[in-house]
Amino acid sequence: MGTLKKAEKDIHPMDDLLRMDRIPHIWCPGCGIGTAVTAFAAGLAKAEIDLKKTCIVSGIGCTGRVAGYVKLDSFHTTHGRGIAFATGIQVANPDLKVIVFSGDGDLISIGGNHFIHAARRNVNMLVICINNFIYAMTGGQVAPTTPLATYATTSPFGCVEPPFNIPYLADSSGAVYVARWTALHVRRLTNSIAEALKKPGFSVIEVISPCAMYYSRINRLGDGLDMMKFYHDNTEIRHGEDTKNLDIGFQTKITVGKFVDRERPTYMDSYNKWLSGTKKD
Amino acid sequence: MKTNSKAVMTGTHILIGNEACIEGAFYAGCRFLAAYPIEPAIETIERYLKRSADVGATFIQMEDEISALAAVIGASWTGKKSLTVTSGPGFSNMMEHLGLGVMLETPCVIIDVQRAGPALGIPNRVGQADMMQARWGSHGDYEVITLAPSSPQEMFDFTIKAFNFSEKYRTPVIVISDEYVAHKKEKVIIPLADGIKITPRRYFKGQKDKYLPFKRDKDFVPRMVDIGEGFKFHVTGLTHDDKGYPIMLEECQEYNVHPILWKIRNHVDEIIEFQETGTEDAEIVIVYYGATSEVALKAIKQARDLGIKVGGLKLDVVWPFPDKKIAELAEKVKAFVVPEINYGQIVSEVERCSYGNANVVFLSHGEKGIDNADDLVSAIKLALKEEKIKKGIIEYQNQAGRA
Amino acid sequence: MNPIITAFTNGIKKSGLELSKVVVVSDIPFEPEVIKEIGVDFFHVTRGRAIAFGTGLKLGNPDLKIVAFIGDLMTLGGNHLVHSGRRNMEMLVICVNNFVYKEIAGTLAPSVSPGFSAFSTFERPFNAPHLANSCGAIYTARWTAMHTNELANSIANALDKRGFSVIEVLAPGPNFYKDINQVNYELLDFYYKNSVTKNNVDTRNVEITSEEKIVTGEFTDKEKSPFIDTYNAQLGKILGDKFIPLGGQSGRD
Amino acid sequence: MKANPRDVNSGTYYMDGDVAAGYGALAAGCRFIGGYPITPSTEAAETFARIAPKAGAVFIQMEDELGSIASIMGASWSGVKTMTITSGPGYSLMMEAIGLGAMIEAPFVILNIQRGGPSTGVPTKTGQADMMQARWGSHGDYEVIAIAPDSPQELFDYTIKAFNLAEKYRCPVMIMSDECVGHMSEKVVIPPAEEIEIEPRRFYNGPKEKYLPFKPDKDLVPKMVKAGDGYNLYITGLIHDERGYPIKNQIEKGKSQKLPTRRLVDKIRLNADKIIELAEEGMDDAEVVVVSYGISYRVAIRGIEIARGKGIKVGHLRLITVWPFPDKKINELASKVKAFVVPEINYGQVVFEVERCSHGQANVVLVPHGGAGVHDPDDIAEAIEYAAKEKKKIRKVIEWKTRLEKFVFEGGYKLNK
Amino acid sequence: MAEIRFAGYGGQGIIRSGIIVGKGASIYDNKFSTMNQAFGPEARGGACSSQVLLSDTKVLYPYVTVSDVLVAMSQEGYDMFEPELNDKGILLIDEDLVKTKPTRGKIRSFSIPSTRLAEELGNRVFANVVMLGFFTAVSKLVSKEGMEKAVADSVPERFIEHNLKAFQKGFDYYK
Repeated sequence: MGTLKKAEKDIHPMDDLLRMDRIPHIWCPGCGIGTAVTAFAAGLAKAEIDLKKTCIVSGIGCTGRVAGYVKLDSFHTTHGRGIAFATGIQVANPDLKVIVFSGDGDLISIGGNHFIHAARRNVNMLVICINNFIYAMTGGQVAPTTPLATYATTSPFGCVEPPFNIPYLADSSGAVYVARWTALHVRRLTNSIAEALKKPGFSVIEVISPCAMYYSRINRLGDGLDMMKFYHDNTEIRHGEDTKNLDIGFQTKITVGKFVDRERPTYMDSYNKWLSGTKKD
Repeated sequence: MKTNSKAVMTGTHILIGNEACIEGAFYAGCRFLAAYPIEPAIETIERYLKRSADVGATFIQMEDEISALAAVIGASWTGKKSLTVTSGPGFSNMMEHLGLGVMLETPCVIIDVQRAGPALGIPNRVGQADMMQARWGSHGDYEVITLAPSSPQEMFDFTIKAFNFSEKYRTPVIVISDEYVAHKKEKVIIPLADGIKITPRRYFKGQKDKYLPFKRDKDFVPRMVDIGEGFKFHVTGLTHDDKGYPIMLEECQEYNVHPILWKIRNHVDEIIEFQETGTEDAEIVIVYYGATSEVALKAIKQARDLGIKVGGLKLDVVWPFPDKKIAELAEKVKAFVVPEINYGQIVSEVERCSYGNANVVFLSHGEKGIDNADDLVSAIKLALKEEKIKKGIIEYQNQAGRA
Repeated sequence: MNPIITAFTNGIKKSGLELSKVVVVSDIPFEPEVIKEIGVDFFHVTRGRAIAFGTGLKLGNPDLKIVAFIGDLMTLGGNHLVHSGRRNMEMLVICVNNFVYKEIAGTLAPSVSPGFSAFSTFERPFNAPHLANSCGAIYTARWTAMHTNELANSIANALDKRGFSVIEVLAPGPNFYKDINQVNYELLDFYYKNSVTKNNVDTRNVEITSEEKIVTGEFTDKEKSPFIDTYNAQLGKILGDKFIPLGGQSGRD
Repeated sequence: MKANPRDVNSGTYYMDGDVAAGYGALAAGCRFIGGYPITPSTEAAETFARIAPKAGAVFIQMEDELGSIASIMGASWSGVKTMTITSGPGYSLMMEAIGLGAMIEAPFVILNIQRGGPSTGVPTKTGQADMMQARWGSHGDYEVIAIAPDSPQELFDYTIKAFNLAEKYRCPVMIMSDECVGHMSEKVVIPPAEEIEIEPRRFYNGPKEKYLPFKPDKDLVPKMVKAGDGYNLYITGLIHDERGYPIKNQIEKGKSQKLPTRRLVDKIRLNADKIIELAEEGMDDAEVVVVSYGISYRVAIRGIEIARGKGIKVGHLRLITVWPFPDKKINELASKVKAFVVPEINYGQVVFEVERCSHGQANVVLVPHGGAGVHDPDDIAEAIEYAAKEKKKIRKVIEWKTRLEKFVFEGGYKLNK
Repeated sequence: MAEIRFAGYGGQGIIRSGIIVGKGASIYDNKFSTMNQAFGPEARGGACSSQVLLSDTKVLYPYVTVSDVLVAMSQEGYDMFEPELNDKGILLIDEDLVKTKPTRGKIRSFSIPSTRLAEELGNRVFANVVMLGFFTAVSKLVSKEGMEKAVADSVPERFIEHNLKAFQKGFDYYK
């Protein structure tokens, strides 16, 4: 590490935003997380926000390692508690913009409670949720996003639980900005991230991403490239679609786009309003 | 460090323990509380909220205790001194993040107002059965500092001490109170704002790109910075090097974890505090802390009146345990008597440190009301009668006896 | 007796279920005398874990009918609620919502404060029926505790269904550390008078706000294969004869 | 009672410890596992998920560890044998519910495949630093049983034993294994069902109206019924009487009020002799005794061989059950030997118990290891040698400075080379 | 007592090789064996190793300290584990993938183009089984019959024949 040649280093446009001294990263060939991180870095640059006042929090899992590669004040915390940790940061210092970058198992399974509560409170943060339909770090267990009848190591005879529709869950708990893209839609994802970064309140961007090592292998879906091809052929952009129609089945069509963009007072807005109310008496 | 004058209510007040503890926190500079309400710690939150607007302190009621401590650790990295309050069941839920606080070396304070347990126990009844949990409750190796106040005044003082320790050693510190102390209403004297020394955060002052979040000073404590200052640091709960980057090797595990223990173990003498009462000539020493302090003092007086030479050792700091002090006393005295409102926790530590030099008599106190010294005096008499050193703890049983 | 428990007793009677097969799991304490009178098995577990505990009971013995009472909104147990909804775990959740109206900077707004006197939180409460609906509950309803008959009917209807059902009951007073019997009747009456029943409306529109009346009614009523059926069908398909289905008498001890 | 042949996949296998534990659970009659994936314990869950449906058992992956453990307690009261599977961080999350399990006396087993800690630590490598947590991790007073197997075969055998103990004493039983054992592959012989002894649940058979859920038998353990059998149960995590009814909050001054929680600790403490299982070797003329458990036991054997090669008389005591702790045995040995040497993959946990029980009669030497690997047997051998020579009685745990420590802090070890 | 190390990169079947040797020895040859492997993200794609200890009595200490046999199927694996090889040990390499340093002591070194031979058989995934055949013939630590049974037991039924052919090819390569 640290042996990256100077020439390469000079040409890399994300140098300021990524921790080059940690490259190579741990992600497998064909994984979509790296792409999402690149889009995130580009989105950060595009949003033109104060990077000093921006920090990133991750939980545990493959995507949980993202915080370690992004050159911001970055925190790699416990499993599922990224949002709770970020809530503390945001409320203690409202000037900061916090990004929680983690996986589906982390944010929606063990962290599900923090997810819905932070959305309800409308805490000012951007949640980027990489959804690869499986627990990859631990070796391919069934996740709350695994489609019905899909194989995983802890559902060796097919998954028997319907998956979460993450945008719908975010929407109904109160998120102000909800979008979904795949690892293929790099440019749109970048724009979406840039847009959401400027949006006060709880924003959620779901990124459908291939896991070539486990999800694809267990279900015989080919490699990362095959998955990308699948996304190419089977995604449909429908902005503003009602979030309840966004279910994903096994290899079914995936609707992507920006679904929710609304205004609601953030947690700190309500807090300050309340505080000014109590001060009067 | 100067404290906001509104935060410090200099003067003499009549407060319950829970309120005094919040006053202590404000005095120490605490400006962030994340908690989930639980009996018998509710009054802390109420007090905090009542005063927060004046003090300029933030409160958030989180969805559970797991997230409460996570938020506190996050908030601490923004530069705010942070606090959470809870009781037994909530304390259990915090165990995973106690480990995270240790690993990220984040200063924060946890107030645990103990109640009768296990499980839901009896929410409004006093207990002292989380003592060992405070030391051993999270997975993996770590050391914590735990203070056990015995009065509202001590709730105030020890909370300040806790914040000072947490900043000095960059570690979570636990104030382990109990329902009795937390609800006791007593006189609390709050000194002038600069009357008690407040330990400031140990900030890194060098060049931005030179900052290493886990590079240790000579006393094994690393320096901190705040989020949002442009240091672009990384911290992780994984085993890491000075930079905070994970390295999954046994060498790094040794490099990372052993000093986390050293920073406490090597400063034991600076941390440990206790109060002795009449131990100079004592044949029997009562070892006590928290809620049992009053009754222990009462028993010492009663026993002295009967002509028995009894002394007392009150543990202000319970963890790290005063091994040396106990070992020293063990060589002089005949026996220790340990009253606890549990079925034997700190007493086993006393047994360990007495090295077979003194008997250890345990009294599971509280079943008869914690202000009644009769049992304790009987236990002292029992300890006095025992001529030989017994193997193991001698348990004094009152009439109620075993179930 | 507490109106919720009255409604619950009547609901079970109406549903015609065998009482011994009904198991109540709760994170709110109930007076033992009350439960004994109803005649069901009762478990009082740690805060927030009633639904997870019920999941185990159900999968341990699929013949049981599980009713989970969750108090203090669903703060600690929110995760179990959404996930059980997703699984369509067969149980009825009665969510005792003890929200209160609080004055925030001069305006009256509903808040999630669990009724502590000294501080008023300002956070917006969940639109519980909508959240439950969106994560897959097959039956959702909301009543105030004063809607005794409607609530009883609702409970009977929900108990008839196979799948995850959620009934939100607005009842100021009880929370996890207070007994469910402690109810503020004045507030209860206020809720009742300020409510309007609209059955089958879209759950999106039933949020409790300060501007509009509280919407009560039965909102969701759909059919979906419950967890155990999905499990048996899927594993039966893959494993054939080798599979011993859940709930079948052959396989269980 | 013998195991049900349907549950026992008899045969000779080459499998790792996690997998063996999965087979062991089924053979013991486990019908429900609620789990959540965590390295390095997942293989046990995966195994059970694969083999369970053919035996009428079920695996469910819950949303988190809090849910996992709550669900298995529910299943336990619905009448089936249950287990959950986890590792360090997940184990920490289960702490509150372990207290509930002790309180409502639900028999269940927790398999903890320990890893390097604290916090996230080193997920893929070993540790033994949850030992004290197993005993003290939840708030309030309770007692548990903890077993430390040392090989895949033992993970099979002792998983069955854990279930038996859980049913017998109606308390949480922990299998405190570690990543080394969990991920080590060895020959595992699964015997025929008729050779596997399993403990049936202690069901109540008397008249329904006379049933009291927490009325103990002579051995202080009450009998159980199933939820849904018409007993009108009232089970609470609050402190309760024999009927299960919560005890009123207020302390009545001057009036003696027994708390029934005393029985929760007594039922283990007073039955400790029946529960504790130890293995000893070379104890007759030993000057030094090595006390070890789990993977450290196997590593210590190598260290002992080296020390014996130098003519030192070393005995070896293996704690198969770590909790309840064998106070009497250690005390007895302490009066005979010069010192104890305790190698464990942590910076001192069980060693303090050894120190406590030795009552100053013998020195206690800790050979620590921070995790992510096992001891260098030479360290253990040197510590034994030192312990045999040391004449002074030293009033503290002597922490042996290992090669690893010297290498890292004095030997110029560089991170990120 | 023999300590064996397999080293290569993820996807080469390094861990499976360890399991097959362990199984062959302990189940079919009635010896004792313990197999350990590297876990974690590093096992996917990156460097990867497994270790097997064979003994006539119960294996106590479960890790390789000084290996008697090193099977290296990648340069990185060779570089990392060559130093732990016994002076009198056996070194087996895939000659197309590993360049060796001058041998030290009395190390006996043997090479085989296992990946190339596997490709000739139709798929490079058999490379580890070719190597196992070679290993069996060279080291004689496990019987050929035992190894064949272990190979057959460790692969999906429809691939047994292919694997046994690959095993034989590796076995015959050593003359």
